[in-house]
Amino acid sequence: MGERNPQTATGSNTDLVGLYRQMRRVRTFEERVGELFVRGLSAGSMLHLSIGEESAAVGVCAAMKDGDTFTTHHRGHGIFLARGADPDRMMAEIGGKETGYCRGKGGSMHIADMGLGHLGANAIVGGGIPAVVGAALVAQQRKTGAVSIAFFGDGAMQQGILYESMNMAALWDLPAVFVCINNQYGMGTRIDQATRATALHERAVAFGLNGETVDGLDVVAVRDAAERIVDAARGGTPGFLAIDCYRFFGHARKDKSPYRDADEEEAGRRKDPVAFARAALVEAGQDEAELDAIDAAAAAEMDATIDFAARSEEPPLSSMFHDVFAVGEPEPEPLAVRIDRVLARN
Amino acid sequence: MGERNPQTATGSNTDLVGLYRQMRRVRTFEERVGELFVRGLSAGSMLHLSIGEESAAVGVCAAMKDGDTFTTHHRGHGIFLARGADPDRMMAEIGGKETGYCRGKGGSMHIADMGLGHLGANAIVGGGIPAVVGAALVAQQRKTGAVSIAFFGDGAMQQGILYESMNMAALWDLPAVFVCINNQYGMGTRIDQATRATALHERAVAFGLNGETVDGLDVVAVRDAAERIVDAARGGTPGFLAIDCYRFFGHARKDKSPYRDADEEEAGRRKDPVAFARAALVEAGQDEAELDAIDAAAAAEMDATIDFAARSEEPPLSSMFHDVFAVGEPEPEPLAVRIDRVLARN
Amino acid sequence: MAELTYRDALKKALHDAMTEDEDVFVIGEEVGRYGGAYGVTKGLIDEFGAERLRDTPISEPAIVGTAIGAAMAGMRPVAELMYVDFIGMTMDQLCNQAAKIRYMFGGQIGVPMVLRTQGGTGRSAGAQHSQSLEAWVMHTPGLRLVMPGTVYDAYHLLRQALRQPDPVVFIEHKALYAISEEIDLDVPPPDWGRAVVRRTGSDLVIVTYSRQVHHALQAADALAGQGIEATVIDLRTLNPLDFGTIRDAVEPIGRVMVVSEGPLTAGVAAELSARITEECFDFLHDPVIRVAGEDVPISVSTALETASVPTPDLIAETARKMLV
Amino acid sequence: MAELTYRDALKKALHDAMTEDEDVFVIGEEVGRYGGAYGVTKGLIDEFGAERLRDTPISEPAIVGTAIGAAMAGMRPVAELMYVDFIGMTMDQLCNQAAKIRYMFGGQIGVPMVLRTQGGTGRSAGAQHSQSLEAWVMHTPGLRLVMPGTVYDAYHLLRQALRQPDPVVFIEHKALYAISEEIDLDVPPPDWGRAVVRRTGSDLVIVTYSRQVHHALQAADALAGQGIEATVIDLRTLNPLDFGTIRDAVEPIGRVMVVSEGPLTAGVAAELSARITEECFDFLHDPVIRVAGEDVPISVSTALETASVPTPDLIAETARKMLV
Ligand SMILES: Cc1ncc(C[n+]2csc(CCOP(=O)(O)OP(=O)(O)O)c2C)c(N)n1
Ligand SMILES: Cc1ncc(C[n+]2csc(CCOP(=O)(O)OP(=O)(O)O)c2C)c(N)n1
Ligand SMILES: [Mg+2]
Ligand SMILES: [Mg+2]
Repeated sequence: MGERNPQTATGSNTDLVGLYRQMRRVRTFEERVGELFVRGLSAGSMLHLSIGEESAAVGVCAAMKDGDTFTTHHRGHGIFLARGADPDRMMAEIGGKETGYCRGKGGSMHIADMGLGHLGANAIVGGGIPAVVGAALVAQQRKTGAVSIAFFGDGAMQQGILYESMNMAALWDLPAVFVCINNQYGMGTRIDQATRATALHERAVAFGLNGETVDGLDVVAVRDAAERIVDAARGGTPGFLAIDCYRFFGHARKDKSPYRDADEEEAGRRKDPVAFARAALVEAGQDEAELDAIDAAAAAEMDATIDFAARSEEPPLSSMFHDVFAVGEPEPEPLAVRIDRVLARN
Repeated sequence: MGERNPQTATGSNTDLVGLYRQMRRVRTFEERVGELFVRGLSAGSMLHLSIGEESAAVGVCAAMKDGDTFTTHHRGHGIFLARGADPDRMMAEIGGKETGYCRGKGGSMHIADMGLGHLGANAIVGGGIPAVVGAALVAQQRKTGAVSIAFFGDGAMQQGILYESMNMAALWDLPAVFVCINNQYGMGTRIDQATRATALHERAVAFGLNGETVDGLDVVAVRDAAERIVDAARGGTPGFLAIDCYRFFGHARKDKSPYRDADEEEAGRRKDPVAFARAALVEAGQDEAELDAIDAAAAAEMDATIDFAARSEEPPLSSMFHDVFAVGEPEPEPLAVRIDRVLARN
Repeated sequence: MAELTYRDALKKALHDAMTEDEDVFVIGEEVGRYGGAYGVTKGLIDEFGAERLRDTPISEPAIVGTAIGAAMAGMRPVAELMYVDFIGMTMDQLCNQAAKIRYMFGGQIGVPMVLRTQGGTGRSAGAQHSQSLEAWVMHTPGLRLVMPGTVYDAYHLLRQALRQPDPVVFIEHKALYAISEEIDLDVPPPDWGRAVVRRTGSDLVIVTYSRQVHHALQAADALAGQGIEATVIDLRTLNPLDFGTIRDAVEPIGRVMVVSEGPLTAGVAAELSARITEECFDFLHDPVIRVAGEDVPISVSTALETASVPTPDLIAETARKMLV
Repeated sequence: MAELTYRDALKKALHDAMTEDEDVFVIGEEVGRYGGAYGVTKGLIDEFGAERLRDTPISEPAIVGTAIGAAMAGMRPVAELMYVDFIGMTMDQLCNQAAKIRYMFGGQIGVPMVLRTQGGTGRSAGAQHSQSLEAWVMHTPGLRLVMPGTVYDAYHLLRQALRQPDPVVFIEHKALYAISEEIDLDVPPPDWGRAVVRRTGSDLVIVTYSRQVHHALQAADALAGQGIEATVIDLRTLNPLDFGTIRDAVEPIGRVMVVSEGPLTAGVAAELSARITEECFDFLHDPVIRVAGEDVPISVSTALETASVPTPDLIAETARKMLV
């Protein structure tokens, strides 16, 4: 296995500065996604921002290594970015453009990249979870030393497939990890309106997994917990990690969260892992100018993604018939062609 | 609400003699089901006998009251019988006969009777579980005081829908009970080959339910545990009860259980709740002749079921088109009629 | 007469049914406080309370299963699936349980529930949020299937669905929620299960349902400008299927196009084509032409999404070719 | 030449594929120690071990999901669903995930898995264990669909399925496991996706697959005794669908019956009927006749069960009527 954090071309992430940089990049990217939407450049409004959840993405990815695989839920931009994604190609995908990770077919909720082990974001709550059992099975059989991690939200804690998957992982001692990013809400439903069992990790423990809950305010704590859980999984003890945080904004771009009150929201937004890391760094004597430079670099990097997405082309109509089946297989006959054939009686 | 045990036309079941009588009836019925199969009178071979599990059926039903509802898994003959079923109509149904509970359409795995609150046996492992959430919801909203109980096997503990259902029951404080009859096997898979988490009730506790496990050897212990769990559910705290027992015979009629060894099977069959109850009664000074009379009555009663089933008619072919939709709705057009119409061009 | 949107007509139908019958209740994700992902139930919780607009955890299989149990126990649940795309998780409960309970149990009891959901393209929602899966339902004995295309029908078909003794799958179209009509809801609706002829023309018959009714009517208008007159039939319910109305229209004309947003192969259009051919064979000048979704998943790219399903242009263009 | 059962041919296909390719493994309920509910994998665990015959908990959605992940990670899982009736629990994983992954992700990766299962009537197994649900699969873009009717095909189609780059749903028929044939497996099979003409006759064409091939051939024999000669086409795979073979048979004859065990409405027979009509319209003397399952659930009563799906008698009787 390689070192942790293959994504840190721009510097080590194992120190807090690195973690801060990654969180800032995620935050800034998501802000730009909002802009893309406002400018009418996104493909639709089904954009789910992970603002407030940066420590989960960055902290867990800091515990991953080359060759590890993962799946995410619909709110997965931050995770993929923390894992090393090219933000240009991400933004292009969100815009439904040909230059995107999935050539504009997948969009925000279906980004994937096999090169980085991203087995796919998923628009079905819980839908991506069992795939990590399969990937972990392969890692175990081939003794690659890799783990496979499923990222999902607190809403998915109420999907049965999670328990089926965790049970299999425990039964087979798989290098699999289940990470629940508990931003307290599934759309308009607060976690305590979805379940009586809000100590989420206890459910995993009852299925025989290693389980912990960590406060997402402090990215270092998240990373440390993730290292414990991920390392144990690599050793054959699958695990579960719940990360407590807060969904700063609405469920998707059009949701203004009228179902929660302003006080709660304000309190929630004070649990800001990016601000917390910055304050901790300053406290520890970090030069603020350096942090400002990190912020500025992130802003510049992410500004460019919008230009990239805007400049990119829509996928050609012919691509509609590609990739239903593998390259080399006959493509579906376009309807118009078929109708002409039928009417021409041949 | 009525008294417990509306089914005890033949005597109180709350004493051990009554419990013994019911268990003997179940045991004898299942033996006759085996005979029905051997005599070629059953509809197919998908017959799942509950021999060895009588205390679960009888003990839990002893905690139920008039108006309560329940669903069962595919191994549900004993439960329904303990709840008051007419064994003749059961046997006829198992034979696919018109006089059966479901007019021969359902068979062993789909017996139901609305009069006794039996919302249906199910051939889908876990398939009948969520219906009790709905029935409990209605009981709660209408304040009927009824509980609804899902009976299922240890195999269903690995079906996600159980957790979704338990979570809802806990969230809404429903009068619902989940009863797992742990006969140690799901077909050829021993429970510890299906999960690492063999303390089954802990999973329910992790979802916020009342949870217990009880040894099924002693029907009195089962009844007492069931009363605790069922009474609490009636009061708004849903519960889960696992009953440990042993599947004495194969999974279905053709399975000889080659996957388990003779020693284990012998030891398992020594955990016989019927024999245990009888021994306890004798120990307590019960007249054995009276017990023999109970056994003889059960034998006579159940012998008659075979005659009844054998004498009964197959359902008429026309019934194939009944009950797809409600009475009064047009029935599906039989294919042969349709084809004639098409060929006649009208 | 009132101007009403499809969304509000659905809401009013729920409202009126819940007012008339206290056994009717709604259960699903975000149906209460949030008011439904597409706003259909917005505000109802204020009037009827959280028990009758029951918000659930994200547990689709158990939502449908709960509705089944509640229906068997005597109430009339309206279970909501936020997207028909999630029906895959519930096909066991829907097709092995709800659809078969009356039959398996020898007619003892039915499952009078409505499964409300919405499908179709139109919001760049991608492959898992844009499907038209009605064919799976239509293929399952024991299920009714309703697909309203108009505001008036949204109201009345939902009211009628809520009076059925059997399980009804009621599929709205996400692109229709905002359409509005001047309608008089007091005009009595057609009988349950009847199709409606939306437009009469003597050159060809277009048989369709849900949003494609609008596409077909748009196409018919365009065609009229070119001297081609189409009859457009809105099926309204796919089960029951009103074949009589189709036959009456088809026999005198003999040229038929069936239009469905679902994928072509083994879809609703196939059933309609087969059935029409069987029953009207001698009247057909040409084979029934299927205009349906391409046999591909739906892309998030708006360009690809739009081109993946029948458009008014494709319908009109196909009609012109049929009449050459 | 060897006498082999359908069951053993399937086992041999798995055996040979697992021997050749160590990435092939079987995962499902009771596939290992028990040897499969219908005995198809019996004994394989002794040769290949418990990792390659992986017994699972009863968790159908996660079984399919696990196979997807394993396929994406580079192996070739054969996931087994004990009965196709359980596919309802897995339709999300199968149709929203496996079927769409290549497309949604822009062609980056495929899901080369095989979902083996069995369906159909014949064992008084009741409404939830006797269905023919292939239409749901056929309607889903991105899935291959294989339904072998013969021993030789059971072997070769499974071998071919295990070489496909895309997900394959492979549906056996429970009533066929015990049939046996003298076959030479070394005779090279038809190309992937090709139908086979099982019998040639000039009076009508019967297009079918899976167990109904046998019913059709039995019927054809009976008809031959009465001077009616039928061509019988065994489709073998429903996706790909070999329409060329159908067309070649249909055009010269012009009388077609399609036979499918699944329920009539919106089923495979509808697709075949629609397609044949579209492409061979001018050659048809009569509408394509569908002989399919009744639109009812399957009863446990043997009498009702048998009458719910096409029998050789019904096929022969229908053919006679077609030729009056
Ligand atoms: C199976 C399924 N059910 C419902 C939805 C609609 N939906 C999308 S996101 C969401 C909330 C998910 O909450 P959570 O898992 O906490 O993730 P978060 O959005 O908070 O990141 C819902 C209900 C869906 N996409 N898939
Ligand atoms: C969803 C589903 N999966 C698999 C099966 C096949 N099957 C029938 S019974 C059974 C074992 C069930 O075990 P358990 O729940 O312990 O019940 P038991 O048979 O021991 O009473 C299996 C796998 C099924 N009927 N339904
Ligand atoms: Mg959340
Ligand atoms: Mg068991």
